[in-house]
Amino acid sequence: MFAATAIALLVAMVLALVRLYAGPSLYDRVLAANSFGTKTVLLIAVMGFLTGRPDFLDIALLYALLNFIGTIAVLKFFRYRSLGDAVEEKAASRNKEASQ
Amino acid sequence: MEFKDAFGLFNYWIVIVLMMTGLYIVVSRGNLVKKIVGLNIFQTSVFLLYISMGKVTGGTAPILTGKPEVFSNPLPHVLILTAIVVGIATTALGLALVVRIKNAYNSIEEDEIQKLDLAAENEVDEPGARP
Amino acid sequence: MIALLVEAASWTFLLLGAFLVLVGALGLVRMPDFYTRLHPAGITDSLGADFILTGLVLQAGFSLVTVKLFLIGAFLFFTSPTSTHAIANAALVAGLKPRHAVVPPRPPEKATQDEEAR
Amino acid sequence: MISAHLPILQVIVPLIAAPLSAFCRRAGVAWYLSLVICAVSFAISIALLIQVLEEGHISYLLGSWAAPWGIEYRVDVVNAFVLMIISGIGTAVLPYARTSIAAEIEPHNQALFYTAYLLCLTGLLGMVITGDAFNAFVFLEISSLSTYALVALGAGTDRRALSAAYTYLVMGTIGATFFVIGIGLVYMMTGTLNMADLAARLQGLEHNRTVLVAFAFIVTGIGLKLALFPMHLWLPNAYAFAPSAVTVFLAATATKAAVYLLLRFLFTVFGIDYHILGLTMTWLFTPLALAAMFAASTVAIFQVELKRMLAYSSVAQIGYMVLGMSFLSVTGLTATIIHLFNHALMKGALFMVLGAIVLRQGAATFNTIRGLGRKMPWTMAAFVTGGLSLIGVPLTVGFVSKWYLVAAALESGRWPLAVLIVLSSLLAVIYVWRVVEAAYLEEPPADSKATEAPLSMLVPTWILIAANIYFGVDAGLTSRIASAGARLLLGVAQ
Amino acid sequence: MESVINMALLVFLAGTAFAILRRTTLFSVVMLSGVFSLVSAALLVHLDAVDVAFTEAAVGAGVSTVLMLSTLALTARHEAPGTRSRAIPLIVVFLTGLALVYGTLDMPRFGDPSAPVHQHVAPRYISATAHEIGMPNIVTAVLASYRGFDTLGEVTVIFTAGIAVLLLLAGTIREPTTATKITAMEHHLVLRVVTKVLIGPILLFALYVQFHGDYGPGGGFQAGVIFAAAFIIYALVFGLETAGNALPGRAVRILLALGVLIYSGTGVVSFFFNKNFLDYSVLGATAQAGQHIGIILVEFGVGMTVAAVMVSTFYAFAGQNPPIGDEEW
Repeated sequence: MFAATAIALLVAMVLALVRLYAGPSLYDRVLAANSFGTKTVLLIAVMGFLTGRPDFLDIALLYALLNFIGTIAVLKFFRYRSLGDAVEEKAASRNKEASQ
Repeated sequence: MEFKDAFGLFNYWIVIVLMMTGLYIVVSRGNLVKKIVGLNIFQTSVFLLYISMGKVTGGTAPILTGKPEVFSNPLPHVLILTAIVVGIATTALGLALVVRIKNAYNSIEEDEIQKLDLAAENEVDEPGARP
Repeated sequence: MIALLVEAASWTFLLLGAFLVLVGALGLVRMPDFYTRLHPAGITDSLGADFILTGLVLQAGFSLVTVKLFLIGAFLFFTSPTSTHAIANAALVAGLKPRHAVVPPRPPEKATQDEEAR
Repeated sequence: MISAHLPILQVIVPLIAAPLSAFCRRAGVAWYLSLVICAVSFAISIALLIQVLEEGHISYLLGSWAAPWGIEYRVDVVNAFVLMIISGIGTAVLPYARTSIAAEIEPHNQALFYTAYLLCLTGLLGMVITGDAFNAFVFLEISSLSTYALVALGAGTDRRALSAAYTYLVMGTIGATFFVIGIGLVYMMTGTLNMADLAARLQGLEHNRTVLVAFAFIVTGIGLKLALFPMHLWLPNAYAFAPSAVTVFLAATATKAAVYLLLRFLFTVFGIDYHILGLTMTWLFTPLALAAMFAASTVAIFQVELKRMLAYSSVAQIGYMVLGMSFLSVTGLTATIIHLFNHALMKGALFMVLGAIVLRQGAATFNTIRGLGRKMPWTMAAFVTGGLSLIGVPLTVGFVSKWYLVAAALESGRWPLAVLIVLSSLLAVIYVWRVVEAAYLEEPPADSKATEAPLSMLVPTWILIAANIYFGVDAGLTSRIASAGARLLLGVAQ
Repeated sequence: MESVINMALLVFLAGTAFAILRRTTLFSVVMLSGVFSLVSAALLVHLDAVDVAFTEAAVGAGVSTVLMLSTLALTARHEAPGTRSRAIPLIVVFLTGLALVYGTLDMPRFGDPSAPVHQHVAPRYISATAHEIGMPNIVTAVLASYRGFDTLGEVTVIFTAGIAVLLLLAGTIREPTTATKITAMEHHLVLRVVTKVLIGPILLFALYVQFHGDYGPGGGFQAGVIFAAAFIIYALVFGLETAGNALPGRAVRILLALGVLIYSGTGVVSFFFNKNFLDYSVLGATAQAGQHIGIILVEFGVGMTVAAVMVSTFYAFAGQNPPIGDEEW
């Protein structure tokens, strides 16, 4: 039964990768990457049970945490173009340029 | 080499393909950031080579659970934990160098940097433009 | 008897969760526009994940593993909606227009996808 | 109590000093700490050498775990000698570095410079002393990472140091990864990482294809680190654009540690009777060494910047060491080991001279050294003596290593090689003469206000020059150690 | 079933590697390299290398993606089309690959229990760990005690990287002037609230991983990365300056050095009991207790140094003011 869930998750991950590859706009790609990450968390959890060693869940928890940080870093990267303190007017000019 | 035999090595062959892809990216691409990503792939696939040599079919992770079980070999895991740290250290240093090169040359393409160096060299034989 | 019941319940949860994740992934691919894709991504993150995790909790019974599963569930409960919100907010602020905007846009060009928002 | 822990103290003392020097805010304090620590590690290496000459070899079990299970330090004549070279040069460079670094590196980086310097020293010492293959890789990486940072610090004066450091990083990491692949394959076939244990278990795997490929990868990986002829592209730029004190330290020690590692793996791990060893020596190492000697020396002749010229001459000198190795005879190996020491002295002194010129003139090129013979008499005199030693004139160390090399060539019956060795020394005459001619026979530009280098730089230079001459005249001690090491590596009776 | 997942993940990896090779937008290259290290972490879990998968996920998907993103923010976003001929690299790579495949012919088959690797040194670790060190996680036992000096080398490597990044980038860090008072993400109320809620559990999770390393997957290095991840997310959302108040650059530099000193200090202590370096058996009442204390201390040193290096590297990268104008962007 775990195998069925694992395969379903693998298929879902492939579909997410399709969107990651095809996604016209950048934000589609970020969304696909984020959902790919969440599915991997579930895959690692299910694989832990599949191999009968459920104490691998730390990795799943770690990955859920990192997936969140990665997404936030990507968004800040595009919004303010620097992961440090960005000056407000620089960000404003970028929106004008990004939306033409 | 009947199929069962070849199948046993299939794992290593794919790891070798990964290694060569990483090496190819490093050797052929001119972009400095791309080279570092290639280096990362090359090193990660070497880690996979080490770990797949330590795996025992039917064995579990080398964490004692009281029950007598077949364990996979713990030694490659220890070596690779150190090698991962070496990999991330090299990546951090390489990226810091890329940022400094961008500040100095205003480009991160190897060909442009070489052009700038040659231009600076035969312009006049001064020791090199200040950054 | 109880064990059989719990076993069956966890299978149903697992299968339901797997089905929902698949539906979400399919929706992510088939949906025409970015904003409509937010919904299926939400399905997999929230409901799909919860069903699978509860299925695993039932399998694991009362132990440290269940605590970890609960932690993962709580963590996903907090981070998934936030990150989906952050992505949607970033897209909107960057000026990515929904495909069929309420305001009548200039003559809707042929079925070109939403413009490249780079 | 202390003498029992000498092997580990050799590495731990600089290793603990590095974080301590990171605490110092001012460069002076960090410099003083590094000087004391280098002197202590030099003393430890001498004590180790004496102890090893008496007892044969020392084995130190880390964490008191038995050899193949824990990590073991095996110190014998060869690596005790190389340890002494590395810590000796490290101690000689520090008083020199004080003023040279102050002039070439941005002020805010000077305190941390000494931390990176100590880490590089730790890496080199740890790499040479260890008896465990993977531990050698870890300390190889410590020394490489700190070397990349030290080379990049040259950006204070010339931005090309950054691209040189980047190329060095990419090629160095590829070399180190090849080395790890080699160790992985050998570990896969034997199950152990301890070098002595590896040697024992490799005996039975004579014609195993995996061990053969492992041998190829280890040799290529260390060859890259060693700047063996076709893989030397990173060396000239790295040595030319690094700060002068860093070039002095690297030219005299970094490639030596890599040569030692190659010796250790070829002769101790794979053993002299490994069937492929003879083939690789005659068909790969000898031609590459000859190519290195001739091609690098000819390129050196046409260089404008003196540092890059000496860097190419280093590539040629490494060709000599590899040539000595390829004779597979006791005299050949003695030539290689003794040339490790002699080359460190020669190149250390020559690069120190160039550092003094850079301090006074801003750059060391053929038009900035015009007429320096009169302006900086002591410095240029040191250059002349070092140049003579580079050529191999009698009464200098260069002559001793050339002597052993020619003897090994004649002994192996291939006398044309002896002729080629002497011919390549003539190439060295040309580029040394170009510098001497520019310095002494040409008139200094009217406005040149070059003055003699400061005492703190002249004294270390002249100490190395004096050692150049002393060990040239009385080569008894060094040749005794080198031949003992050669016999040990070849497993010939002592 | 096992080998099906194995094969699927390996093919996944090869596909991602080829995609990275072909993509020219550097942003998608960075994201794909995050996916690459994530899938390799999943494969490592499948190959029973739990600690390694933990570290690879923490490093590959977490730290290196954030570092690469901050590098991209400071440099360019597109890779210039290659002008150089692809012939020589192809030949070199093909020959190396061929040599490696030739090398695999005599290798023991994948997962073969009678391979020499499982006969010589490893069996002792598996059998002796229970009574010599008394710790379920054999990998941590071997990492910290049997081959403890390798891990000291590892800590020194990460310390060297921290010092090198400081040497390279400390000069051009932009002092937070008043102009940047408007920290980023000012009006992202949802993000700020959620991050405040999450920082606590993340740090708690880091400490759990640090001290749970003896019993399950985890240990100093992974804990250090998670600890740094908490501060990175705090700096991302609340701005570098507020994060600087919480963990100032000077304190990070001291922690950087302190971790290495703790590790080597634990080793030096055994000199006074006339034992070899890094011999923990003298630290406790019995040899086994000593090993426990030694390993916990050593892992603590690793965790401190790794966390300090990751935070100081992030501060160095994020603190740079982007030199390129907006038009190039």
